[in-house]
Amino acid sequence: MALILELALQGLQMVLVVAIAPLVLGITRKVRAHLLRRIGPPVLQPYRDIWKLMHKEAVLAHNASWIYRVAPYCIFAVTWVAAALIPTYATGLLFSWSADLIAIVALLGTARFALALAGMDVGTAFGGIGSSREMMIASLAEPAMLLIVFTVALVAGTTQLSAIATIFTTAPVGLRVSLGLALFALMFVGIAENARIPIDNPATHLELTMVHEAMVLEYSGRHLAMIEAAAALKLVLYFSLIACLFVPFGMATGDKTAGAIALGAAVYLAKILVLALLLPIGETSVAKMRVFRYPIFLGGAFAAAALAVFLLFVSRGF
Amino acid sequence: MGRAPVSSLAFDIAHLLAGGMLVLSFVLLYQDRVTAVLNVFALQATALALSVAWQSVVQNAPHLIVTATVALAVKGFIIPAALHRIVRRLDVHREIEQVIGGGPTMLAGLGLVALSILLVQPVGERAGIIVREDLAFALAVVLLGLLMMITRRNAVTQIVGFMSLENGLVLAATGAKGMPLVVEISVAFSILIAFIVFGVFVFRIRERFDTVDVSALDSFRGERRDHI
Amino acid sequence: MIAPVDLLLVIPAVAIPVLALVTSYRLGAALNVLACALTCAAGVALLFGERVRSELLIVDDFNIFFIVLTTFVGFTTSIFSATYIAHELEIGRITPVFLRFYHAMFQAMLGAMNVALLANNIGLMWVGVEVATLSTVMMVGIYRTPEAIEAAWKYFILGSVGIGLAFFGTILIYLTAQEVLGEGLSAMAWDLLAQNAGRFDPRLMSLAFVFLLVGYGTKMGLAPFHAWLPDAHAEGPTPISAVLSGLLLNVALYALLRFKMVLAANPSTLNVGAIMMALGLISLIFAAFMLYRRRDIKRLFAYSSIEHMGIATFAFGIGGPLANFAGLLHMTMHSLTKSAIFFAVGHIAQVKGTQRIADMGGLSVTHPVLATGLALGVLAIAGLPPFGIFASEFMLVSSTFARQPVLALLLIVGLLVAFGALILRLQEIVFGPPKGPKDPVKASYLPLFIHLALVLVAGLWLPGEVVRWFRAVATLLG
Amino acid sequence: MAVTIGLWCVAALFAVSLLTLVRGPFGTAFVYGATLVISLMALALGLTELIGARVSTVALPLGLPILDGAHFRIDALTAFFLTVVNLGGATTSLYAIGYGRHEEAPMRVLPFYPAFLAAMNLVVLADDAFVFLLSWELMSLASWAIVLAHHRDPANMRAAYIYLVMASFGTLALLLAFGLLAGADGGYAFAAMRAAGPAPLAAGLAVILVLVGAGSKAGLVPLHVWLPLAHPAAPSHVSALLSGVMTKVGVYGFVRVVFDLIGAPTPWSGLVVLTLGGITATLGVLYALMQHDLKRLLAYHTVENIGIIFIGLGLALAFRANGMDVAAALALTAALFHVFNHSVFKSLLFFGAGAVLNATGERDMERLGGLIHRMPQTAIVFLIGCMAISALPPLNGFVSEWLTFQAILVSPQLPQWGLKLAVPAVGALLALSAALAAACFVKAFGVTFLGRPRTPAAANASEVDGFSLAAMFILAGLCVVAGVLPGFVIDALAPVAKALAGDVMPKQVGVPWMSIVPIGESRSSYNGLIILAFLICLGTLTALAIHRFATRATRRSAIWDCGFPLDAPQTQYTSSSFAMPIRRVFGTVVFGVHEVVDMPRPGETRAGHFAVRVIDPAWRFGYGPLARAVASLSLRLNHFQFLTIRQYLTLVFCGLILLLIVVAAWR
Repeated sequence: MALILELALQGLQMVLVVAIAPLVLGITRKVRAHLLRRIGPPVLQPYRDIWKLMHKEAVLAHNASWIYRVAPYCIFAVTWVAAALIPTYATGLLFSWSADLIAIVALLGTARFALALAGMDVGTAFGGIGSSREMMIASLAEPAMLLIVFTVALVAGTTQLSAIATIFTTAPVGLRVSLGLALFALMFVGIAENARIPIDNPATHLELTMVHEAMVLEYSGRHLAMIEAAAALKLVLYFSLIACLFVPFGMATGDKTAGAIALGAAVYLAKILVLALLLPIGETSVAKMRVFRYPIFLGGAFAAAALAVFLLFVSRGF
Repeated sequence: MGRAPVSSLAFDIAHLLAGGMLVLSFVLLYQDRVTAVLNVFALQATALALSVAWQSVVQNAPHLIVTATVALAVKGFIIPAALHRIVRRLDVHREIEQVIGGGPTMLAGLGLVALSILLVQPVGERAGIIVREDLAFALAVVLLGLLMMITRRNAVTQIVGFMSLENGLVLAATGAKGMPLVVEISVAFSILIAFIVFGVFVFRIRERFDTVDVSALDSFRGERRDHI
Repeated sequence: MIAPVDLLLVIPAVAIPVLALVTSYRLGAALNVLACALTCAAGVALLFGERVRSELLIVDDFNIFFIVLTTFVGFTTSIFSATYIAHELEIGRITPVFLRFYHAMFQAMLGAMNVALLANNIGLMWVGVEVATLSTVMMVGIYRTPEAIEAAWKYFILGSVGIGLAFFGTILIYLTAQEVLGEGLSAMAWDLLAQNAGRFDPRLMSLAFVFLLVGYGTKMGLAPFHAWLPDAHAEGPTPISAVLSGLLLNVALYALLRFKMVLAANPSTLNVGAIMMALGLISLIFAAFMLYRRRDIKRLFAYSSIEHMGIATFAFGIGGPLANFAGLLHMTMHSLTKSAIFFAVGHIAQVKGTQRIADMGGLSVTHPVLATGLALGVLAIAGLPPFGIFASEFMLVSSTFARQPVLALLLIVGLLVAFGALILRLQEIVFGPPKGPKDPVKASYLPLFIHLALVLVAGLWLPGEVVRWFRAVATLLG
Repeated sequence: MAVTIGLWCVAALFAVSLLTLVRGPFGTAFVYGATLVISLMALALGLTELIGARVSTVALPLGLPILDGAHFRIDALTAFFLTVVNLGGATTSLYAIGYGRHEEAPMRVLPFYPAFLAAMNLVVLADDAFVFLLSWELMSLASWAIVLAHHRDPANMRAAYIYLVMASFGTLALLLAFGLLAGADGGYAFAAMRAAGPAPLAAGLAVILVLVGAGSKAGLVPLHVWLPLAHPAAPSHVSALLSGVMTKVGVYGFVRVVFDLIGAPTPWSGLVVLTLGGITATLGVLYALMQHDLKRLLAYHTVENIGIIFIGLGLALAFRANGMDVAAALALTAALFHVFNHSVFKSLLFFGAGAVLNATGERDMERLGGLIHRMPQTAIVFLIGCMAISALPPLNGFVSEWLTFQAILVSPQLPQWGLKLAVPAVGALLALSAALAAACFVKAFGVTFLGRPRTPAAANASEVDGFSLAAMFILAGLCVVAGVLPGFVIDALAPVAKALAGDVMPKQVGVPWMSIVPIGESRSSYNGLIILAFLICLGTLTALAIHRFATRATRRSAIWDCGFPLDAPQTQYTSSSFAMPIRRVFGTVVFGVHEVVDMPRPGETRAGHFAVRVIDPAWRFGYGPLARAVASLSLRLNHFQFLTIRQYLTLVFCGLILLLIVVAAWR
């Protein structure tokens, strides 16, 4: 009985993240449009897009291999699993311990691997350029991410997300410069990973600076739908990661009473909404970067994270 | 060098002869004409013969007389004569080209004498006095012979150098009281020298000891420099 | 029944005139092999007879092993020389007359070496070494090409000077000894010298050792007294190169070690170990670098002989039971391996018709068996397992590093540089696109592979008796 | 007696090689079949001993004369490495039964292959310094001979030469280390060394020497230069052995001496190893990214993975030095786990490269492409290998790197500040190299197997034979199994950790849902099984749902490529263009990248040219000058060959006078 309840809660979280993903995307687009003095598409537009794409026939290049067809589902599934393992409204869910922060980051790496291969499958110049740049960005983002993990793990003494959340909510952690720096770095990494401005422009085509869109250029129909959904999920994943690491308040940490669950869910949605409002503001306030300025951008993230670690050493003195 | 007791006549004579050989080595170093070198060497050989003879008297070792006569005959007469022939036959330059000039050679020679005395000086606690003096002289003669071999470019003078080196050896050997095999070995040495002379004569080895023309040398080294 | 000790001297003495008179080539070669075989048998018989000690001759733990080694290598070399000389005769490089001379000299050399090894008298040993030297001089010049004569002449002159200096040292030793042991033969007898060395005049002994070191060092080819060695190896007939590297150098080193034993018995003498270490290292490193520029295959391995003599000298210089053991093992292994290499090289040079390394590439394609032999030999000489030289270098380097780290570093620098050069040339000869004639070789592989097999076995296992001898000698060497 | 069985296996291998050498080629199948059987036996032995965790020794009346025989020993560490070596040996033999048929000169490989295997086994079994170094050098020798199999190519000759010289350099370094441990009177038996316990200074020096010696075999930067030359030069199945197994034997040498013989490490030695490992990992993968020769790329990747392994070992040393035994056990287990993983997927990848080489005759990726259509099975296994080596969950490569990260996260409890600050930096390097590895293998797989064929050779490739495929599928299966059930491997490594680190990780088998917990529930945990299950379920469910409820209609058509497709395959991204961004980012700093662009002016009709030269700095600053120095020195000394007799006499004279002066000065 208890097991079934646990399963249900876990399942609820999985459904939740998938369900809200297009909505979050829609909100960011809407807000961005408003900031640019446009009306912009309705908030629910992403749902419609995905639905429509699913029902279109998929057009494949003659030399597209099975990788090209499997990759979208693979990417979607991996991203979904990763997103589902991040505590949203409650800690200590059934499978929460089956992957820690590092594993989740690595899972995103798997998704990226598949996407990059898919980009190279047909053998076009655009696909190649996209994959190559995607991998470069990732390789620059990874060290920063590891140092963020290091900082958090130093403070919490674990890399287990729900454990971290529990500790941050219950134990007196206090306000820490290190954590602030880590948050800053994580935002940078998230922007880079989600192909947002200034690293990449999600709303562009036919531009040699594009990365993500270049990889998926050949895709159509249900495959494209899967990839779009995965992208949206990834955004939600980073949002809920930030929420879980830095503002874990309101989560149902204790026993899972209905009330606690409801509260946690509500608070979670609120956090996501806030982040979804903040992101476009940040985006509209900066300009797209040239490719070879990425190292500087991500170098900043790395520096911040490294600084966080060392400050932590100094402050803790251990 | 340490003052020897004047009383011992044996010592004086041995000292005289050995010293004479040393002086003659210096004269050899000093010479710069082949014929003169040969004559001086004959003289040194004679001195050696006398000293060996004297040793045989002192040590009452009659067999040393053989050594003395061999030395006198072979090195005093036969070989110098043969070398004179070679010089005439193969018209070796009469002038001896020296690698380093006479003055420096002399200084080097003096240095060698000093060194040999320095080496033998502390030995004498238990060694007989004769032994010590002879040893010092013999060592000096050996080293001077070697010096002569390396400071002269002319085949004949190098043979002479080697022979005076060997004179020093025989001097030392005979100085060592009752050393076995001395005679045999001195004879063997004479044969060795005969071989050298023979070699020079037969193989027309003139300046092959030392040629200024390096390319000619390389052809005798199997590997030429252009392989490098 | 005449004792094996005397046989070792008598057989060659008889063989010399016989071989000088025999006109037929085949008979001469056969007799030569026979004589060597008999000598070898006598040497082996020595192992089972009781130890001999007389005024002039002695057999003890030290030389018994070298006698067996020398006679054995002489035997195998005589087999090799039979096939080798046959080929030389065919292509008319030497005439039958010279061949008789060659065989006689071969026996003379082996006999002289036996004398040097068996002698219980420093004078007699000196005579042995010198006769051996002079007989090899004759054979080095046997081809009578200008190069050969040049090499022989150089060998002759440097050798004679060495002779003289060694003799002076011998006289000095006698002088010190006769003050204690009285005049006559007893003052030149090894065992007495070693026993009573404690009472000799240390200064005179040190002075003597310097002369002996330079004198016999010239024979051993220690740098900077090495000049004769490469050319003598390169220009003479290959069997002679094999015996030079395999035996004569060993005999000279043996003589030197005898004297070192005497000095080791007197603590207040000059520390000759340091001098030997210095000379050894100089030879090793100098030869190692010289290996790189060699274009003549025999000269290459001649320099490698200098290198290995340097290693052995270093080992005895640093002393101590372990290093001395390593040195003895190294001498043995080197003589076996190097002669094997020269066997291979001789046949290779004959089939390729040249000694230029550049003209004999791709041997593993044209002559696989020869290539295998050469490769194994070179790998062994370069100190690779599972061959014996690896074992000796293993002990030497490791024990040296534990005692004298800096010297050990110099040592491995030399070893590594030499290794690089040898492997470079090995690959150039054995691998790559084939060059030169491909016609089959008329060779007796037996000596080559017997030696290699021995070196291989010795690298993995030594008979207990040999180990016991080596240990005993190692302790005597101090 | 376990050791005896092991020795019999070794003897059997030697016998096979000798038989082949004497009797000529029996045919490839016989030799590789025999080695397969023997390796399987040895593998079984290793496994049983590892599970049983027994120690057994034996001494044969052989070996160094001054030593009481040749010693052999099987303990946990030996058993583990026996397993690794013979797993590699068995799969390679299986692969070679098929692959070896295409060898044009079999007699240049067949005799040496079993000897190579035997030597590697012998190294692991050795229990005294002499046997160890003997088999160590024998291993180099046999592989040298195989690298020379295709000796007509000058490049291979050069590779083999550099390889052997570096190997002997390493051996000499190890020899010095053993000299230190054995002492002046030669206690060469490992038992004696364990008992002796060297002085701190000697221990430190020994660690450095072993790092140099074993590192040169394993391929630590800057001693790695031989590796990318020699590994590709050999036939592919031997490349797999060289890269996948022999480098591990190098690691074994390091672990055996440093952890077992020397004992009690010092913190700074841990620091040195750690830093070297980090540098090696990063540089290795960066050079790998610059390669377009498939096998050389793989070889450079071996360097990277060796770096990762040494990071783990360094951490273990640091923890051990501070008495944090559990953490040390964690780090050591991570390192050894990665040893196992790398041997598996690197062999797999080299097999794949060999298959490609067989099918197309090409090693250059720029001339390949689209092979996934012609060689589907090879493509699948190669993909699995790529994902595993890129440390992607849920495969095995990720598990070992994850464990290493966990060990890194424990490091703040280290007292030394140097370590405190170094370890996070190394962690960042590790993350960087992991990400770059992913990039590198996207490139490797994408350029080789995906896209459109760039040459007819690639277009007409055909799938390889069954033996090769079988070997590859076995290894691929191992990658998955070890990835989803790592607990068993970790538990199997427990005795090793117990023996060398003094403590063990908590028992993994029995943790609910088969997940792994490095140090304790609270810190962190990972469960590959569940993740894999989730991935498969969600992926298939989504696909099914869409196909069922939306549409499954599919149409084939020409490439769209943003409206103006260029159908010349040359317009695809090549490997060098794929690596360009990273080359730009790191290039000038890390390696001397030299780009030459020759672009015709508008209107000119000639072809443009673009050339990239990447020079390994180890060559530019290390080995090049060294070689030049030796050359010039030998040239100067060579003048001594051309003196005259008189000058030689002068040498003798000067030597004599010098010595006489010494005697005169000596009072």
